[in-house]
Amino acid sequence: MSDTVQTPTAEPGGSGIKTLEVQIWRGGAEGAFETFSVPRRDNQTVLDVVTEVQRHHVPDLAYRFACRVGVCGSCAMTVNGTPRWTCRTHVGKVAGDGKLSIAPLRNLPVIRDLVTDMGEFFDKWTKAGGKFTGTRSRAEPMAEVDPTSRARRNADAGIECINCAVCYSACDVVSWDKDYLGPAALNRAWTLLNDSRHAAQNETLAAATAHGGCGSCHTQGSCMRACPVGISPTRSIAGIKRMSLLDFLGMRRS
Amino acid sequence: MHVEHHQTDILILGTGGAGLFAALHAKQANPDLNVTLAVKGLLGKCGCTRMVQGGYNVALAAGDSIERHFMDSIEGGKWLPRQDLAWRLVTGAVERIRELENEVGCFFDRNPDGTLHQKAFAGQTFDRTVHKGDLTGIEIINRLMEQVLALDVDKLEEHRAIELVPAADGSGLAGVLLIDMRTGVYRFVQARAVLLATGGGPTMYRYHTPSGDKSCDGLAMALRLGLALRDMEMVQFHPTGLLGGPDTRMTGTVLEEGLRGAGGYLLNGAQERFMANYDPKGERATRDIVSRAIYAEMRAGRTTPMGGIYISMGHLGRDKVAKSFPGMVKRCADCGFDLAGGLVEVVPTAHYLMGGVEFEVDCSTAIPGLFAAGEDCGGVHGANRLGGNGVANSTVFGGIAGDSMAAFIAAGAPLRDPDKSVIDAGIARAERPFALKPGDLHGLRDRLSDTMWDDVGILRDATGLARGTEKLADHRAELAETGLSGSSRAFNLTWHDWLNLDSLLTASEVITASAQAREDSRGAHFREDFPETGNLDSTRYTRVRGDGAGRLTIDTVPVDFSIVRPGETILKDAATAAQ
Amino acid sequence: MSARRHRSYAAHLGHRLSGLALAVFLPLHFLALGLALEGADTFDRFLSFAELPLVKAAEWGLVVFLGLHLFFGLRLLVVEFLPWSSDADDRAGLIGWGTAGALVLGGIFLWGVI
Amino acid sequence: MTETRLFLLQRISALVLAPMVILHLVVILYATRAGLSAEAILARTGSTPLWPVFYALFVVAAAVHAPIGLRNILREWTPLSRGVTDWLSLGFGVVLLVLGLRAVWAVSGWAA
Ligand SMILES: Cc1cc2nc3c(=O)[nH]c(=O)nc-3n(C[C@H](O)[C@H](O)[C@H](O)COP(=O)(O)OP(=O)(O)OC[C@H]3O[C@@H](n4cnc5c(N)ncnc54)[C@H](O)[C@@H]3O)c2cc1C
Ligand code: HEM
Ligand code: SF4
Ligand code: F3S
Ligand code: FES
Repeated sequence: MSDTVQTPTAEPGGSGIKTLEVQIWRGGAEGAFETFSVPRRDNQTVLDVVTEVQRHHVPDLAYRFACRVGVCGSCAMTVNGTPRWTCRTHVGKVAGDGKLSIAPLRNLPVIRDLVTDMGEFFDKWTKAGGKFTGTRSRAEPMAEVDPTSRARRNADAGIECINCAVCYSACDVVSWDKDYLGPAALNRAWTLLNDSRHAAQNETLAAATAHGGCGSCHTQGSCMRACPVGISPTRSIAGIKRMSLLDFLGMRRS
Repeated sequence: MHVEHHQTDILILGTGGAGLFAALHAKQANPDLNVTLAVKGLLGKCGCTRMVQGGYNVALAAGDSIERHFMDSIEGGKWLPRQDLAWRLVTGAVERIRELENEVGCFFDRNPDGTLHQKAFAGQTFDRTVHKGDLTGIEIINRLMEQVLALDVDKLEEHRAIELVPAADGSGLAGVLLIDMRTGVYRFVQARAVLLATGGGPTMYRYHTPSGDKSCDGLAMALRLGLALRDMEMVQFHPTGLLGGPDTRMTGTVLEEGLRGAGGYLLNGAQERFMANYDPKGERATRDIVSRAIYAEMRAGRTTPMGGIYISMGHLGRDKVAKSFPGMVKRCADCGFDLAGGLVEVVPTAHYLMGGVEFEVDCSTAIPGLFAAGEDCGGVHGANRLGGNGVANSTVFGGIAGDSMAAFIAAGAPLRDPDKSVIDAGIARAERPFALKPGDLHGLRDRLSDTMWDDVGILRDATGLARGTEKLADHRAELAETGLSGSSRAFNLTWHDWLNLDSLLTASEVITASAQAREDSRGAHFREDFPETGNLDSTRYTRVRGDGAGRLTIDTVPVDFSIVRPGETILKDAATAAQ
Repeated sequence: MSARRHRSYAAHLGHRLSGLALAVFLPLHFLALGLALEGADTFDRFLSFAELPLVKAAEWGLVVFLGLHLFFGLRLLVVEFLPWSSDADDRAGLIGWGTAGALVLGGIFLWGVI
Repeated sequence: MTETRLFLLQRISALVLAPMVILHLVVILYATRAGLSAEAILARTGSTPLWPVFYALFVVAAAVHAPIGLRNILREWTPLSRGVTDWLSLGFGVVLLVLGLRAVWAVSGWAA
């Protein structure tokens, strides 16, 4: 059992493998894998492999990407069974044996081939209370916030989420319970609960603890291990749980 | 061909900083307006605003002033910016950054005393760049996206605009023709006001930084509609893009400028430092100088195995580098490169288009009903964009566009009947490749990017530009003969590659024509046959129009120094300005 | 799916299955104890039933399950309500200790029986 | 808010259960070790009112704790509707409570 998925491999292509055997999902929810042979290169990400297949094998292969550097969260797919961002997953890290299987993300409806419909993921983001409400206007100066305060550090820890839905795809509760808001949405709620400028604290806490909220998370911990940018939704959700307990006991600081 | 029809009050093309801000402001002005957002990718998850690393320029701190920010922008732009636009940018940035913090919810980094931290960015006389770590764009776009998702707006995601459709009676814009990329269905959206916010993006160069969805579609559509594009020769190159070889999409992506600032070395293929031969500031010289120096080394053949140069950080101490630049180190490591201790191959990379559609301070254009904002627009930055002025530009003018469109509709803007022939022509253009024999589309794309890199790139001259023009004509002819295999239109990325190439070719032609017209060197544009900057007092900008049949007409227009003249300053404390 | 291949996920399953086993067992256990109402005789008969090897084995399993559920549950309470030392620290280390603890309980039980 | 209440109730009942389970484990391990007879067990538990109170509390906590957990499992692992899972878990809780209290009553020896 390995808890680490993030250690980069220093050697990219030293394995001497010349071609990759690549299985790619074709079709919608009903579909099948198709196998392709793709040249192995030193500098090659999983997204490059998919691109190669589109350019040289199946021109109408559907996949999604935008930034190609790990900031837009558009390119996530299931790679050899694990959800990952593909633009920053070096082939050497996942296909030591020269075999790759690439499928769409789990837990989201498949549009076609490698593309999923992320609509529900963002609906849940909103549903979890993930929207800032301020008290000041654009005519006023900005709030002073102590950068070393515990709340600010909590918010910082979760804020750089790229909404790639890798965690959403890694979590079994999401597959078991369609109402579960999922790790990313709750992580965002947690950053707001730690944002001293956010006025709708009670609303966000209520949304994040309601049906499908933090109580549905069973601390499976797959999300925090899969998150490509090193965010720990598990920790954030635990934070909401703790806050809901304090709130229940009338001990929450506001 | 079947076309589905939609109607809306406001149609916004693109969901970068400009598009999202416009939606927000339009809805704030009048919550009853029907606002539709159409975007080539997913809402907020494409485009370059999300990719902003450095941050957002705004004069906030004591000691800084909007006048100073303005002078920096004008001088950085080599006196080419339209001054009323630049002034609107620097004044608007102050309000917009507060709006982003106080209303939208961006949580920018703080000083120990709780105030906003502002860092240094090259080419500025004051540390005024607001940021969130080194991933400022994620914070800005995610927060904007949340606000917009919570609004009652219509979303047309994975919809590609292919034609701006004028009214049949010529009175203005009627709407936009789009392709629903998921199904391949054509969709005409009729709107009282349309915002062009598709973000330009010089992705026709062999090495480029922008998001893969950007392919100058907006500029090509605007040109076909008859609008003028200005300053198109001004293509900004970032000196250090990652070089991973031709077959990886990582190639061209930015390695941040701070690496040089922190003391990183640039080494040529022989592993020798060379920057001192070009500029006394060495590696710390400005973007354009470093880019030109690297290009010169490359052209002289002193290159690395993959044809670039090296960046080396190891002498600063592996641990220190890993600690100061964790994001960059991890990004390189993910792709198999050791930035902290080893040598990483880099190359200058096309980053930003200063040029674009001519527009007014209120974001209106020459066509009633069509508004424009963000990187699609020209005139704000002149010959060079300061790092940190790009996202300020898209958010400031995006918001203004939202206000203007709401006001435009409140004043009684009609729904206009579309010119059907333009819709038909748009569909015919898009359908064309399906009727042709499959060809070497990706080879063609490589040829285009080589042409632009070699002949219309960092160092230009009349011979190269003439050669570039000829090759572009060949590429154009080749595209017109290159078809697609199969007939599936649903999520067919190869079809969209074809359409991307079509737009990129158009923009390339405009860039080349503009570069030929500018016979001096300034900012991002460098002519080896005219290495000097011309007389600033008689500065003119280039302006290109299409005739509708693929021919371009170009003229140059004197810059109106409406606020300050070359050699003068509006800084009260001119002594500090002189540094 | 290999996103599941880590200790915390295994602990989740272990905790759930042990909880389920306890939930099935507990009513039966109460039922049996309730037999005492009918007098010490029946209760003794129950206790001698409880001496059967198969029943002993089942009881052993339940002790281990109770131990597992206890220790894994305590870990969850620590994870959920006590501060974290780092983003990656979901106290996966406690899982091994908890398993060992449950096995020790099982050992003591066996030792008593044999 | 009910979801939060149930969630917290389960955690709080778990906190109550934990020390009791530990004590209970000590008792049964000790009992098996000593090979106690029914008489002895009954004598012991009946000897002081502390034991029945202890076990009654145990039963109540378990009857709160286990059904909430069961409800989650039914929801996530069976296709049953939410209404059905709610009633099933509630029913389970009641059965557990009744049987448990009955057992405590029986073992306490007060019934005799
Ligand atoms: C790597 C990188 C780093 C940068 N760093 C900085 C920085 O530190 N500071 C700074 O000030 N600026 C920076 N910039 C520049 C800045 O990102 C841009 O100036 C600005 O964000 C452009 O905003 P926009 O809204 O005009 O366009 P974008 O944010 O690029 O959005 C364009 C939108 O239009 C959509 N679109 C394109 N074509 C179509 C079509 N045909 N139909 C429908 N939709 C379409 C796209 O999908 C996208 O949603 C950086 C740029 C890059 C690439
Ligand atoms: C020893 C003290 C106990 C502790 C510390 C404890 C702790 C916990 C905790 C924290 C949970 C929540 C797990 C989650 O939602 O992820 C839980 C679930 C559960 N508990 Fe307990 N528990 C204890 C005793 C019991 C007992 C005696 C029973 C049986 C009667 C039981 C049955 C269950 C069940 C069925 C679940 C649901 C499991 C799941 O949802 O995965 N528990 N327990
Ligand atoms: S928390 Fe991590 S894995 Fe989940 S959406 Fe955000 S970035 Fe992706
Ligand atoms: S994987 Fe799922 S169960 Fe919780 S800890 Fe993460 S959200
Ligand atoms: S393409 Fe943007 S994260 Fe991979």
